[in-house]
Amino acid sequence: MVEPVLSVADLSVRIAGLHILQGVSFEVAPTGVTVLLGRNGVGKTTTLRAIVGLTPRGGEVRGSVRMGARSLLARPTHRLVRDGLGYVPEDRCVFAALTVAENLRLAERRGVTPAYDKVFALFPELERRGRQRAGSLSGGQQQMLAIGRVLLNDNRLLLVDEPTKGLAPKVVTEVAEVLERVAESVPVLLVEQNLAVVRRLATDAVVLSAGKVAWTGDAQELLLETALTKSLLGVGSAEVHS
Amino acid sequence: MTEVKSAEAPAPPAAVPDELTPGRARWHGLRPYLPLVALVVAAILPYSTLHLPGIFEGPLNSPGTLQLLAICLVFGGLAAGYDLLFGRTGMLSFGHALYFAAGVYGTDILVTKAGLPLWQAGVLTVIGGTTLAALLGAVALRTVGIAFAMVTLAFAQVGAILVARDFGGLTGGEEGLPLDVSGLPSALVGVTNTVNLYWLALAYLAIVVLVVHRVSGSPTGRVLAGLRDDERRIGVLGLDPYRFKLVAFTLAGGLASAGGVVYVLIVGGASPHITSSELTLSLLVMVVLGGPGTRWGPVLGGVLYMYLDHRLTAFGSSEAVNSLPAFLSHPLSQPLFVLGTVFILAVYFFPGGLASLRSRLAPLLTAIRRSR
Amino acid sequence: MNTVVLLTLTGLGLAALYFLVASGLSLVFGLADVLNFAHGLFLGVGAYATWWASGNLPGAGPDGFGFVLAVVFGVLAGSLVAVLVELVLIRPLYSRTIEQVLVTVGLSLAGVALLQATWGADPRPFPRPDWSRGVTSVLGAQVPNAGLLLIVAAAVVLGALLAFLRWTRYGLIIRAGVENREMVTALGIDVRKAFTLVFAIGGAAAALAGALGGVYFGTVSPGQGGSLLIFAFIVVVIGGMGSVVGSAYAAVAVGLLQQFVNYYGTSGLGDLCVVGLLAVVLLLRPQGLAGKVAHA
Amino acid sequence: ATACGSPQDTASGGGDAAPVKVGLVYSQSGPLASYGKQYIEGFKAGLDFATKGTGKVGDRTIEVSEADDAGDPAKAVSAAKDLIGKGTKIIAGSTSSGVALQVAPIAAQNKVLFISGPAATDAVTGANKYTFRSGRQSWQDVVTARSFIGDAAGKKVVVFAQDGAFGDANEAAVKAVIGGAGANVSSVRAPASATEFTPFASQIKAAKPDLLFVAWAGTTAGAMWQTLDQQGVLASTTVVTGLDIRASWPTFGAAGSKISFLSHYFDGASDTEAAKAAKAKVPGGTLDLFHPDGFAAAQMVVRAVQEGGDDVEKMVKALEGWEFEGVKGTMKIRAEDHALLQPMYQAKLSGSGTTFTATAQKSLTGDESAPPVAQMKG
Amino acid sequence: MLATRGLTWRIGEVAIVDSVYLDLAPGEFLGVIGPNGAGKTSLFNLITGLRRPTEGTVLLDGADITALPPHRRARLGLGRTFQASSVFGSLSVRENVRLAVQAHRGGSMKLWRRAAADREVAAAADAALDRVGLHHRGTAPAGTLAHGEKRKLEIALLLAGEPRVMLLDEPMAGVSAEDVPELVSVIKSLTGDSGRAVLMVEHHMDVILELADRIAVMHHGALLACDTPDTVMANATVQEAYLGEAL
Ligand SMILES: Nc1ncnc2c1ncn2[C@@H]1O[C@H](COP(=O)(O)OP(=O)(O)OP(=O)(O)O)[C@@H](O)[C@H]1O
Ligand SMILES: Nc1ncnc2c1ncn2[C@@H]1O[C@H](COP(=O)(O)OP(=O)(O)OP(=O)(O)O)[C@@H](O)[C@H]1O
Ligand SMILES: [Mg+2]
Ligand SMILES: [Mg+2]
Repeated sequence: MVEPVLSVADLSVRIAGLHILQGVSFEVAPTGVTVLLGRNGVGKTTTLRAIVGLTPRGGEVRGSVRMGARSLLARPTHRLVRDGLGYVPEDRCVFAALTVAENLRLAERRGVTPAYDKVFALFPELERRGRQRAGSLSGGQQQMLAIGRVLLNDNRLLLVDEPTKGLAPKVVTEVAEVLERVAESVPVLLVEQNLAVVRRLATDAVVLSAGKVAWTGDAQELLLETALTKSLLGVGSAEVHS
Repeated sequence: MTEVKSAEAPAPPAAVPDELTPGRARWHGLRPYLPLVALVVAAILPYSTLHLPGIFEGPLNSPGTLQLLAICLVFGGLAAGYDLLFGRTGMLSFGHALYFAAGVYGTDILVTKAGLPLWQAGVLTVIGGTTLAALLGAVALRTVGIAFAMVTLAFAQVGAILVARDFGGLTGGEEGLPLDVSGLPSALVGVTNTVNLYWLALAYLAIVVLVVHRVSGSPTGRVLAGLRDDERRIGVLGLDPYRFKLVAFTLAGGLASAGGVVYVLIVGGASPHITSSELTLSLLVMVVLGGPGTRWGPVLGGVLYMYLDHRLTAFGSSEAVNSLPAFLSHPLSQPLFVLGTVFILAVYFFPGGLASLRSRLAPLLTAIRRSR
Repeated sequence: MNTVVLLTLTGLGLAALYFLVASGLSLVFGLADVLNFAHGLFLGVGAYATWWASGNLPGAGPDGFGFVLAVVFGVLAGSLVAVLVELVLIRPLYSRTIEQVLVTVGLSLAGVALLQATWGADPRPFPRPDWSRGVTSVLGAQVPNAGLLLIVAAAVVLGALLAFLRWTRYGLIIRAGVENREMVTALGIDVRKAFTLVFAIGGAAAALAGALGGVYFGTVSPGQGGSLLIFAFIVVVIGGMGSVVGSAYAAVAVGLLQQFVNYYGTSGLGDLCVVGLLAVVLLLRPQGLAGKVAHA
Repeated sequence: ATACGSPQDTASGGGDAAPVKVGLVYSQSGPLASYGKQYIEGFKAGLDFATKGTGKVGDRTIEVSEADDAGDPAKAVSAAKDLIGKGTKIIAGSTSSGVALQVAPIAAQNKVLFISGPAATDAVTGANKYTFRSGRQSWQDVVTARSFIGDAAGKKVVVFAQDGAFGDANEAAVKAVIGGAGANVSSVRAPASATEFTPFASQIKAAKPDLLFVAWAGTTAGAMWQTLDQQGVLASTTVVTGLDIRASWPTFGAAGSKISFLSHYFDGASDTEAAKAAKAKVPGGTLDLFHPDGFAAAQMVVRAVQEGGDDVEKMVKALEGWEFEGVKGTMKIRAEDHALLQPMYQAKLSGSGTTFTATAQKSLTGDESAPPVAQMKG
Repeated sequence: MLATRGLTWRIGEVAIVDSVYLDLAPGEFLGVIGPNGAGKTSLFNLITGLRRPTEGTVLLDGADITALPPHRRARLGLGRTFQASSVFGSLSVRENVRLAVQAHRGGSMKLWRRAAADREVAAAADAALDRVGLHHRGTAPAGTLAHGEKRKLEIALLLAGEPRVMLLDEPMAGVSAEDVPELVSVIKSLTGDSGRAVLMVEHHMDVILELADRIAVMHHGALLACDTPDTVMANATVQEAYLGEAL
């Protein structure tokens, strides 16, 4: 087996007394998209935030998270990000009062040439709307901005949290295409509820349930096994594929 | 992160009120009597001629010492009353000095200018101070968090301006208003009677502690503790948070104005110092120094703060300080410098205040005990 | 007519002073969530450092370039102290907001006492250029030059702050940080540096207010910062915490209100009106005039 | 030393050769610390002068203990009670009026002698039988101010004063003294916390007074004068105010030379024996506003001990009506209300930058500047 | 029993809750599902009065309660739990429930009575604790409880108020798998008695399916569907909006 780009071992998170993650272990392959699945509220977002060090104050994180030889826990978020861990948060979190161009400019780093060509090639919209306030963008455009600003720098791993949430089907397809192209050069750890997107992108899958890892393996395999999907992801989603 | 900051009250560090958690079994029998014992000890203190050099100027029964102690006790009571707002209900008021000042000036004016007998003046003042707190509280409590702090600060500022304006020569402006003692009971007048003032202050402190204790152990106190933890929840349980906060605010205001009545007798007059926002800030300092939401913390904090405030002037001009090099002796001779520094250090090193010392020292004590 | 002009311009002068104090306070609150009671100390440091420099610093003096040099020195000293305060006292208490506020309370007590211990309680004459003592005739009104200087300085500071916030990278970080601090770190930016910077800017603006306040009052004394601070707080709260533009509007409102009421009403009424304005604004709009966004 | 005592004990005075305890309660820190400093320097010089360098009255040493009130009456009261409790029969000091007013009743209640210091409030005069003063009072300032306009009849006089008791007292005094002499007195008041004085300057200017009397104390004085100057008030009328301590002179700036000053004291205002002695003794060799107050206080203390020993009633008798040569010249303690009649001065300020000098224009004798007799209250 | 008529809440231009019509019959259990941010919690906030709607009304037993503050609604029998547990962390578990009982019985404004001495309140509180099986934790400060226990405590607080309409906001969130069945049975036991109506938001579909008589689906603030579980699960729009898009 190839060396994983990220390995999470026995990750445990408590927030305000809630034991949200109860010993989560999985690895992210150095190529392709690893998708993190699970029902609402199982702790997918919590996992990503723990990895980038954004557990809310008062939260307690245990276990180990390593990228190569390096341990990530206890290092400040901004260092992790500078070392090549890109993070696209769940609610996009674009800066509403700033323009699109300013949102992008914020992600630039000293001494690194920002890859505007790449980003504008992926999202021509962003170039056109450079002077618009990010708060007035549509949800899909905001999502593009949130992904775009992370892509300005080279990353060793991208963490993307529900990029298609609340987006119109057409936009979902666009975002999926973008992620597909991104994944050609960078490994991605993706949280996604939309199984169509998962089917299209995912190479590996990790399924969380009740704060623990319930299943890991090949994503396409998972999606083929209806019974498994049903038991892991809930009745509804399984029915969709029956 | 994106919500409006002003709506966020900087919640005081929560602590479990003693009354509402069961004490440890070992103490169960004794504990209720400890305050009583402390009260009795404090009451007979003036009969002792014990001399504590460096701590007090004279023996315990000397008027100077008793006067200092009386002031400390009043502020212990004030801090305990303020804690009803800050530590127990979670309201950060920056205008508590106003109700204290209302007590001081109210009594002074009624006695000195209107010639009322002391007991009438005192009763009227406490009623007036309580009403004032109720009225202003009714307005200020429409806001929460920092906005509430600022509105109360603003009201207190109005009080300060009115006192400084000296309308009709009532307040004496910046010169203050000495209390006319001719109508006062003779037991409260004169240096030899300082001990009576001490007992008065002790009685005030005892009453405040009793009131705060009873109220926090009462059904209302339970609601106040709930308000501190989660105000929204209280509303959803079917209780009107506004009403309860107003009750706490009014009660604290009333206690503060009663403190003012006692203070004016001890000091023998009113001066505009007590209307300043600095006084409220120092109340906050006292409570934090002592430990918010605990029964004895604020009292200790208040006593200690006032003690330092008075004694540091003597410390500043002492030989020990003067013999230091100038860059040390100059700042050290400023009481506020020392007080501010002590406070900053306290915030750093005793986050739970004096009241937390016991629990912080507990591991140390057990370690010592074990090693024997 | 010329009374109105005079009152307006001097009121604006006062507003300018309030704004200089409030702008830093507001930025610090917006980004770092610290209600900074020690802001008056920064002001005092700026004033005393300017005063000291013009007597002791080679090249500095009360006139012309020497004066500029003295003010620059004062501003630098103010921001240096602010940075030290942030690094030594505020940063270790990161995210413990109430403790941070308490520390600044302690600092405001100790700091003023320290100034007093060092330079005494009496007001000292402030070195200032001769022209600043004069007046300029505007539409028949004799407007003090020091007031005009304050207005110009406040306008420059407002412009500079807005330009800084809008055009520079750190301005961008601060604006973004006021909105969502966490997301800024998630873009690989050390937001703590921005905190320090905001303290530095706040300290510099306060120190400038101290230095120019010295010119305006003609004297410098340890308590000056404290008395301005109450009004600055009122301005910050009315303007909406974190908003520089909001502070500017609020400062103008407070300055003019005070000036006009003091002239047409009875003495002391001006201050009462300002307090009343605060209460009314907060009761109607608890978040202040301009919500919480670092406007650029 | 554990023992039981009565809670009402106070130490007693002590025998013949025992030292005489004198307590000085004044501002060593706080906003009036520099007034306090002059006072104590003056006191030490005065004690030296009055005891001829021995520090003793007869065979009894004067034992001075000092306490800091930081300008806060509450602290002053505590200190006074402490001193009285330790058997002190003479208390002096009180830099601020607030302190003086609250310590005076304590003195009366406990029958000790109280000699108020720089506090200028008129209310100390006649406060009670045990209270004296070693400095001047506001009224004497105002009487001195009147001397600037000659015949007051029909003149228009404006008082510009800060809100509060100090302003009230000055306004009342001007109305009585100058208004009583036939002038038409009106007033402009400003909050003591004001930082911008243009509205008030405009009001004053609009009133077109023949004489403007300014009663302003505090750190904003510099700004106030500058504004009056800029708005042309100083140029258009005679402006009178009290001359503050030396350190404040430069804060008048250019306005200084346009103001007519009434003065309680400044270096060079008098050339008495006491002034020479004081000058020789005071650190720096330059006298200032409140040195005479401390000096006089010491003279009064010595007199009281000489004549009264440990008997406060005798001390009071000895001081009432006593006339003595102080730093300012002939001073007299008026028996009826304990007002201290003393010379007052008219002065001019000249110079620029940080070096100013005051020169006396005229001096008024104690009788000329005497305040009206106050009713003794207690 | 409980009804909303065109309930709408806008922030600026965005409708967070968009013209919602709901009817809840006595004894009915209505599940509410919908993607994150659909406005479920906001809907609860509007119903309980923590937020004021921009348009529309809330009716309880046919009476318009839209203008009433939260505590008045609670007194009329409207109780709720919160998505993020909101118990009084510094009070003991028993005190938490006693506070709720006391709130329900009125007469809380007693300043001098010893709260602990009120037997009736204590008895009612203990009964509620028994019911959720938290009796043994009575003296623990609520802040120190494990999450599942907090959830139970929330329900005890709710029970103490004897509400006629209960709104449960994700009661299973953060509860570990082992604890779910127990909590489900507690909730189930609530609905059995006295014609009490329940409105419950939950992401655990199996729980919803086990408990709910009807399911309402929210999406972008609007009600997509409100019908029997089977019908809802078969609804194509619902599948797309919430359950996941078919390929
Ligand atoms: N700051 C917090 N305080 C309290 N509880 C929290 C906090 N953050 C998350 N939780 C709880 O932790 C659990 C897991 O949340 P998380 O957001 O990680 O879920 P998720 O798997 O991303 O769900 P979704 O599909 O809804 O995005 C939820 O029950 C949530 O309520
Ligand atoms: N006070 C507010 N200000 C601005 N936006 C808000 C506010 N309250 C809620 N929202 C927004 O309204 C939307 C609906 O939020 P709500 O909490 O009702 O969702 P929900 O359906 O309960 O989601 P979840 O399943 O994650 O709990 C979200 O996009 C949220 O960000
Ligand atoms: Mg998520
Ligand atoms: Mg919700």
